[in-house]
Amino acid sequence: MKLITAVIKPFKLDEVKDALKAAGIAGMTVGEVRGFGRQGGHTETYRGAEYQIDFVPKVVLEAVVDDSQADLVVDTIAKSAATGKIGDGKIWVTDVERIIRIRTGEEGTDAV
Amino acid sequence: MKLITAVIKPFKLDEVKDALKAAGIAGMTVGEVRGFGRQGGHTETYRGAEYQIDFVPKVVLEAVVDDSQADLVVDTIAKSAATGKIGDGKIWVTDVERIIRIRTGEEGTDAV
Amino acid sequence: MKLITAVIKPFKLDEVKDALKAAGIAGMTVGEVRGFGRQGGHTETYRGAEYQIDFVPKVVLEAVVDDSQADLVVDTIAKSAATGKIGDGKIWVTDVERIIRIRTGEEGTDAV
Amino acid sequence: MDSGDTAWLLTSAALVLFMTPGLAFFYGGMVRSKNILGMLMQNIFAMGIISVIWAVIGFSLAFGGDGPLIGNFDYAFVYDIATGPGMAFFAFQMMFAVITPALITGATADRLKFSGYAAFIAIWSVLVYSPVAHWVWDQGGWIFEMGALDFAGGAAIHINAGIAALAVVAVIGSRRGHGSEPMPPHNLPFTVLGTGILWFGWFGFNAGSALAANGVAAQALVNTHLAAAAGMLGWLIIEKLKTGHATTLGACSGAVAGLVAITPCAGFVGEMSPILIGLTAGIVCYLALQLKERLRLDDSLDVIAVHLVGGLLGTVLLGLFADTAINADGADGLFYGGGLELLKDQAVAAAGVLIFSGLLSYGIAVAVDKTIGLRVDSDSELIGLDQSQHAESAYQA
Amino acid sequence: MDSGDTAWLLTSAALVLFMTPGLAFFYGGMVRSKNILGMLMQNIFAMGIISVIWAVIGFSLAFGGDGPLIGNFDYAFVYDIATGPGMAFFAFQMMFAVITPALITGATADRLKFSGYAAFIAIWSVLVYSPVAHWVWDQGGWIFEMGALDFAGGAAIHINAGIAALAVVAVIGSRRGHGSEPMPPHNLPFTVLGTGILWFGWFGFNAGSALAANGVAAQALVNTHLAAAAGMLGWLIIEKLKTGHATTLGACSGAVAGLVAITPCAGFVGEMSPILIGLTAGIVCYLALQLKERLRLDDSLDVIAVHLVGGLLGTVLLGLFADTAINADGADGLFYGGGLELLKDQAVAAAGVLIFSGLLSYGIAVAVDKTIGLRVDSDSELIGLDQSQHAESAYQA
Amino acid sequence: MDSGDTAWLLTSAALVLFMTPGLAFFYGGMVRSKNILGMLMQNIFAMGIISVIWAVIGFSLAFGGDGPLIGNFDYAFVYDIATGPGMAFFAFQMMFAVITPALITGATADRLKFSGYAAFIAIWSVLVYSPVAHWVWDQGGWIFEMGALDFAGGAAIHINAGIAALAVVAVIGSRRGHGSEPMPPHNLPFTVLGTGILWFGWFGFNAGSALAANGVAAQALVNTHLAAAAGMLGWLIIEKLKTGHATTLGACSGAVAGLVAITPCAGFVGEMSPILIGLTAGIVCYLALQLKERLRLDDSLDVIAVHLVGGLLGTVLLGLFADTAINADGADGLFYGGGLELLKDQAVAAAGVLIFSGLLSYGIAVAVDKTIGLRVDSDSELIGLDQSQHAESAYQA
Ligand SMILES: Nc1ncnc2c1ncn2[C@@H]1O[C@H](COP(=O)(O)OP(=O)(O)O)[C@@H](O)[C@H]1O
Ligand SMILES: Nc1ncnc2c1ncn2[C@@H]1O[C@H](COP(=O)(O)OP(=O)(O)O)[C@@H](O)[C@H]1O
Ligand SMILES: Nc1ncnc2c1ncn2[C@@H]1O[C@H](COP(=O)(O)OP(=O)(O)O)[C@@H](O)[C@H]1O
Repeated sequence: MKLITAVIKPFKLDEVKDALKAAGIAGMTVGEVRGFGRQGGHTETYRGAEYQIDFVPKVVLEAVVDDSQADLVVDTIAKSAATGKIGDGKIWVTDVERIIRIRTGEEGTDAV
Repeated sequence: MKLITAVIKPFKLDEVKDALKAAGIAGMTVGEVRGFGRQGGHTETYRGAEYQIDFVPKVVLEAVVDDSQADLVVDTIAKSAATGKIGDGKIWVTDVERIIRIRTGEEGTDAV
Repeated sequence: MKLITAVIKPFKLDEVKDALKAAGIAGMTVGEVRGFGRQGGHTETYRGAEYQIDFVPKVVLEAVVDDSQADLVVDTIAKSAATGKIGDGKIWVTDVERIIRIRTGEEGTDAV
Repeated sequence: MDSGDTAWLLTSAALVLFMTPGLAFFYGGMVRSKNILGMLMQNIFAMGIISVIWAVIGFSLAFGGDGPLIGNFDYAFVYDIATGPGMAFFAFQMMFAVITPALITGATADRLKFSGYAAFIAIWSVLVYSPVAHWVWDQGGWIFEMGALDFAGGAAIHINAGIAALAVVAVIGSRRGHGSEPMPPHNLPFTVLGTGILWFGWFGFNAGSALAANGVAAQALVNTHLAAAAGMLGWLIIEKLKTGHATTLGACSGAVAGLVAITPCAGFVGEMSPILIGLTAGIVCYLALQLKERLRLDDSLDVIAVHLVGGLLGTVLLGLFADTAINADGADGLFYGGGLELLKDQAVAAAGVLIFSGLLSYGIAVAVDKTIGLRVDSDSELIGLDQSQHAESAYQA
Repeated sequence: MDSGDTAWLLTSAALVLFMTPGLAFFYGGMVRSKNILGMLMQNIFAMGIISVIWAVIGFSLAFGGDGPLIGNFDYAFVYDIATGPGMAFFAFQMMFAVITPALITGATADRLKFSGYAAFIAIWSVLVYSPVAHWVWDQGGWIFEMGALDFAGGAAIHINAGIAALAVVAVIGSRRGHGSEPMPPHNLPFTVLGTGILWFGWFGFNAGSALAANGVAAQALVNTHLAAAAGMLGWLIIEKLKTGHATTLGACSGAVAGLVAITPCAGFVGEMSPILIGLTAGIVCYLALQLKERLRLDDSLDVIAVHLVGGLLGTVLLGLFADTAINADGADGLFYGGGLELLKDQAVAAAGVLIFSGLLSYGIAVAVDKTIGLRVDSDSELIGLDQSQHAESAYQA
Repeated sequence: MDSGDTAWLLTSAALVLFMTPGLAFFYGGMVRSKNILGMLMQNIFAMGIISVIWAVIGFSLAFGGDGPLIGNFDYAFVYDIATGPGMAFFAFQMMFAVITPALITGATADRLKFSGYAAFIAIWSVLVYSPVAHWVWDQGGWIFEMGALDFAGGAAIHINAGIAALAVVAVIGSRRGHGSEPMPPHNLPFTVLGTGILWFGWFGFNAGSALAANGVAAQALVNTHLAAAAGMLGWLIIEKLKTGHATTLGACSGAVAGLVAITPCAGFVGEMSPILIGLTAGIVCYLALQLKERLRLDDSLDVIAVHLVGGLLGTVLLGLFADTAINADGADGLFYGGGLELLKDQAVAAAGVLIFSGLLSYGIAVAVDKTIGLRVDSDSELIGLDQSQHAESAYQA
């Protein structure tokens, strides 16, 4: 099993989710995060004081999938999350040794 | 070392934490996330417009543990997080190459 | 590629970010989490009822880096995040099989 | 009616109306985030349903005719009010009728079925509130006749709503997880905001009850403020002694306790009395919380400890502190040479409201529970009222 | 001026001013979190710019002289007002001038360029609001002369702002993602808070329009409250029937619909009329939402369905419900023996405001859009107004 | 007292009380989320402690007797007030006494020890506020006698609290991380809410200071509003020029600056003067922020730039703009043929308050710091006031 982690632009989440659904991915977990990267941040002004805000809001998406599906999932996310503008984010893949569905105790492919 | 990641129902967090504590787990980190899966979401109504909300609130829990403890931890979480109803969540295990306690610089088993 | 995950004290984030930047790390992703550990929590009082709050606010920082940089990154975080007081947090390292920059499709070293 | 008096009565009516959203936030800040809309909704819904009922029948049952127990239908459907008691008085009293059942929602937080709640307060307002308001404020009402005093609703409002809250809690039981799970307030700034609005609005509540812009109104306003202030201090002092901390929620709770206790007394006492009454209320209501723990009663946001106990306290203390030098239309309490007479009347009035409202409220709650249902099912409670009752989420990232 | 009347008029001015921040939160709770400051800012900015314009020229154009179409410069720069119409009247009217353009911001949420918005409301206030206020409230204004009634601004404010909102939306188009992305409210408690403040402030708005602390003011206050209450119930009933849920946002929306509809009627109707007007408004405004869906118009927060439709409804219903037994300065509507006369006048007044304000607002919007620009660019919209227009973030962890 | 005047004075007292929770939110929105309850608590606690002190001794020291420097004990323990100055006046003044020390909390944000703060404001109210209020408003007070004018507290409140804030900051030092860490506001909508409440309440503050519902009150209300509006515009214009953005926080800050500056002038100036005063205040207070940067002073939420500078500005500008055509009880300033006389008196009054309050406030702060401690320890500051001082969390998921 593989864990696919993708950091994407927040307003792209719905599109990515729909694309993954269409690609047959049944489950995923997402969280709100802040990213630091080439995109750079922005300045905010409070009573004349300017703050450099380095972090931009991002969404992180995690999905555990069968080895066989990993490439498809990566491609699907890459395609649906892209705007072509800086800050689109990253996808990375790590190996998962074991996965279990809490409700049933099923493991492996049956669990995702 | 293994990293155990569990996505569970938010109201189960206290129970899981207590069970892990009882099982001798000294540390963990949790975050608020939203999950998409079989459980499905719900509809919300705003001025006559209905929205399908696909994501449901979940809590993600991460604990790095000794290889020897991994199975115990997985079992403990699986047991304490289960309600038997759809949406109970997943647990997955990945391999950790190195762990360090920031305060002391200790590594490995001493660090968790 | 390696994924470095660090759980640190929230008020240390700026320092850690600056140190990583200085060390040549171009990107990272951070989230708000709550930690359970040796540090213990605190009690809160609401109308005479005392609650034990076990979790303390932490920040989790994730950076995918070249294998060659992993040790430098771990050291940099360890140094800049340390206060010497309990609760400074952990750093762990896992292996990343693949990484891709969404915007360009670049992979590997070029993608981080 | 004099233009100055009218100006003050209309202003007061507006202030009292504003208290209901204030109460919504006072309570709403204390619930868990999944139940905030449920709480706000219960409160503002009272502004809708009770107002219409009041216009149709409630006011007339409270202030029509001069029988000892209940009014009549003379003013039903807003008939003849402008030429009779006057629209300003009608408006002012309407706002009292609205907030009284809303007070109950603090005790029943996080578990009321919305439709059952709607039915309950509608029936309760007609069967319980209107008669009690008649007893206390109508010239013919038996409590008024007896000589008991209730300037702005210690008995008619706080004892009444407080005991009704107890009755409803007895019927619906505790929140799921009560006593085992922590359920800390989700947004205390909202509670502070609500407290600010309540304090502000209470000037209309109490000083408006003079029904004129005169010295009694000014005295009532000062008393209201000083009791709130002293209530806050009383609560904070004992809290600090007992737990080592003076909390923000404690400051808010103590202020409200002081405000509740001064309500029956506001236009009848003077000088340092409001400070003594407020201080006592802050301390006693804090101690009453412990009682709740012992009763294992899930009065979730402490309506009983604050409104019932505070209302009883104020009603009884008036028997000690009332002073005709302050208000000739009042009476003298024990400390001002009036003997035990007033104290006795106050106790009888309190007991009368306690028994009547307690029994009837329980009956209505049981009836609604058996028919429509007064409590949500377990899953709905787990998901929270916002989603289960109203298909809404309060907050989005 | 009598001290009681002055007290009430000053109080009312204060209450009406408070409505603008209330409106800011009512709307602000409904937008996405990246646009909350943009929304709040647009509203409070109206308190700044419009007030100054009003002092310089707006009041004089509305209330100077007695021509049928527009005032004159007699009171420009606050000249002679204290000895003429009086500062209290000036203050009260100023607060109306402030909130009217602010109403528009609900329709145009999440996409207005701040500088363009500032220019738009400044020009609009002078060219549209002042003349219409003159028509309706100045003794010489053609609508006033004709005999149409508008107690507190059904035509002058709600129809006026509502049709202007439609015009601006026609110029700027829909939000990016409208109809495809869900855009749920980010903080409904803020909307409830705004509703509470609006309801409270509306007592000043309507009952203050009696310009005296008398029986008409009291009647107007009661009517205002009952219409809000009935509006809430009307909306909730039909919403429950149609979607299966009674929502918190629905309760707030219905109350505002009732308040809008009663605005022109407040001092002219009595007894159960406000309840019937409010109930109708709650139902009709809810149904008007569907219309919007069909028009594929992005009236983002339903200014048209609530203020335009509600304002039209109230203006026309007054032709049915007006009753000289309530207010001798009014007229009798169809149901009170007045025949169709008033109804016709009301319709003409509504049509006059609709056409004038619609066309002129559209023209101003186009002009501003062509010069300064009235809509942010696509990237700025994506980032949100808070950051793109104001370089601020509303919330920090 | 006339019923209309009483109605207005009671309404004003209520409005001024509401300002303190408003201030709490104005400041509270600007602090980091770990300190929000600490900030709210400091403000509402002033409503508790100061009110009781005021009743016991404060009012009497301010308004008893006719000495030049301080009052006496005639009205201590609320004695004789009802038959003397009147409860309405007592109530109104009490609300001023409450909010004045609360103003200080903006400068000392995020680092005050609660017990030390409580002691400080209690002592400060008696030793500093009561005497200064006596000087300025009591017929015998030396500033009043001299002929300086302070309609609603430019010197007595804003200069007084502003210089006291500076003194306390000098004693406690800067926030940990000041100048190195960014500390952006955690909830700007709360700041906007606070601004709305402050603006609303300020009508009571200034127009209530006429102590009657008359033309002066109406003029004061208009001036208050126009100065707030112009203050907002002034700040936004210079901010836009200097940083390229007009911010929401800037709009709020400018409005408050305008309100502060108009406070001493409210009932003494007319026509376009309030707009000029407000505009100047918006610009000058913005520029005063830069000064702070240069002083490396951690006046955390700009109490000095807004209240001290704004208060000084208004006090001095009154020497230019005062006009007896507006208020015969006032005087003529330089621009209205009064020569330099008034300007000189205003300057002397300002200087007197500056020196007295500055020195005494510093002394009290040092004394409290040496005994109870006025600043939290470093760890408590890091954890935040909510948890370290009050054992509470403001928000829960
Ligand atoms: N090395 C990294 N490890 C983890 N997350 C990263 C890394 N680099 C970038 N990110 C995340 O990806 C986001 C986008 O990266 P950025 O460099 O701004 O643009 P791009 O992906 O277009 O090159 C960042 O905001 C951050 O959340
Ligand atoms: N493949 C997956 N990868 C990551 N998280 C998942 C995956 N599938 C499900 N989840 C998480 O687990 C939660 C529960 O899954 P769901 O399919 O709804 O029910 P169940 O676990 O009972 O089968 C989801 O809400 C989501 O957060
Ligand atoms: N085994 C673990 N797995 C994951 N996170 C952990 C683990 N142990 C501790 N943590 C995280 O590290 C934080 C600090 O740990 P703690 O034991 O309190 O102090 P220290 O790191 O100084 O030993 C915790 O709050 C938690 O977020």
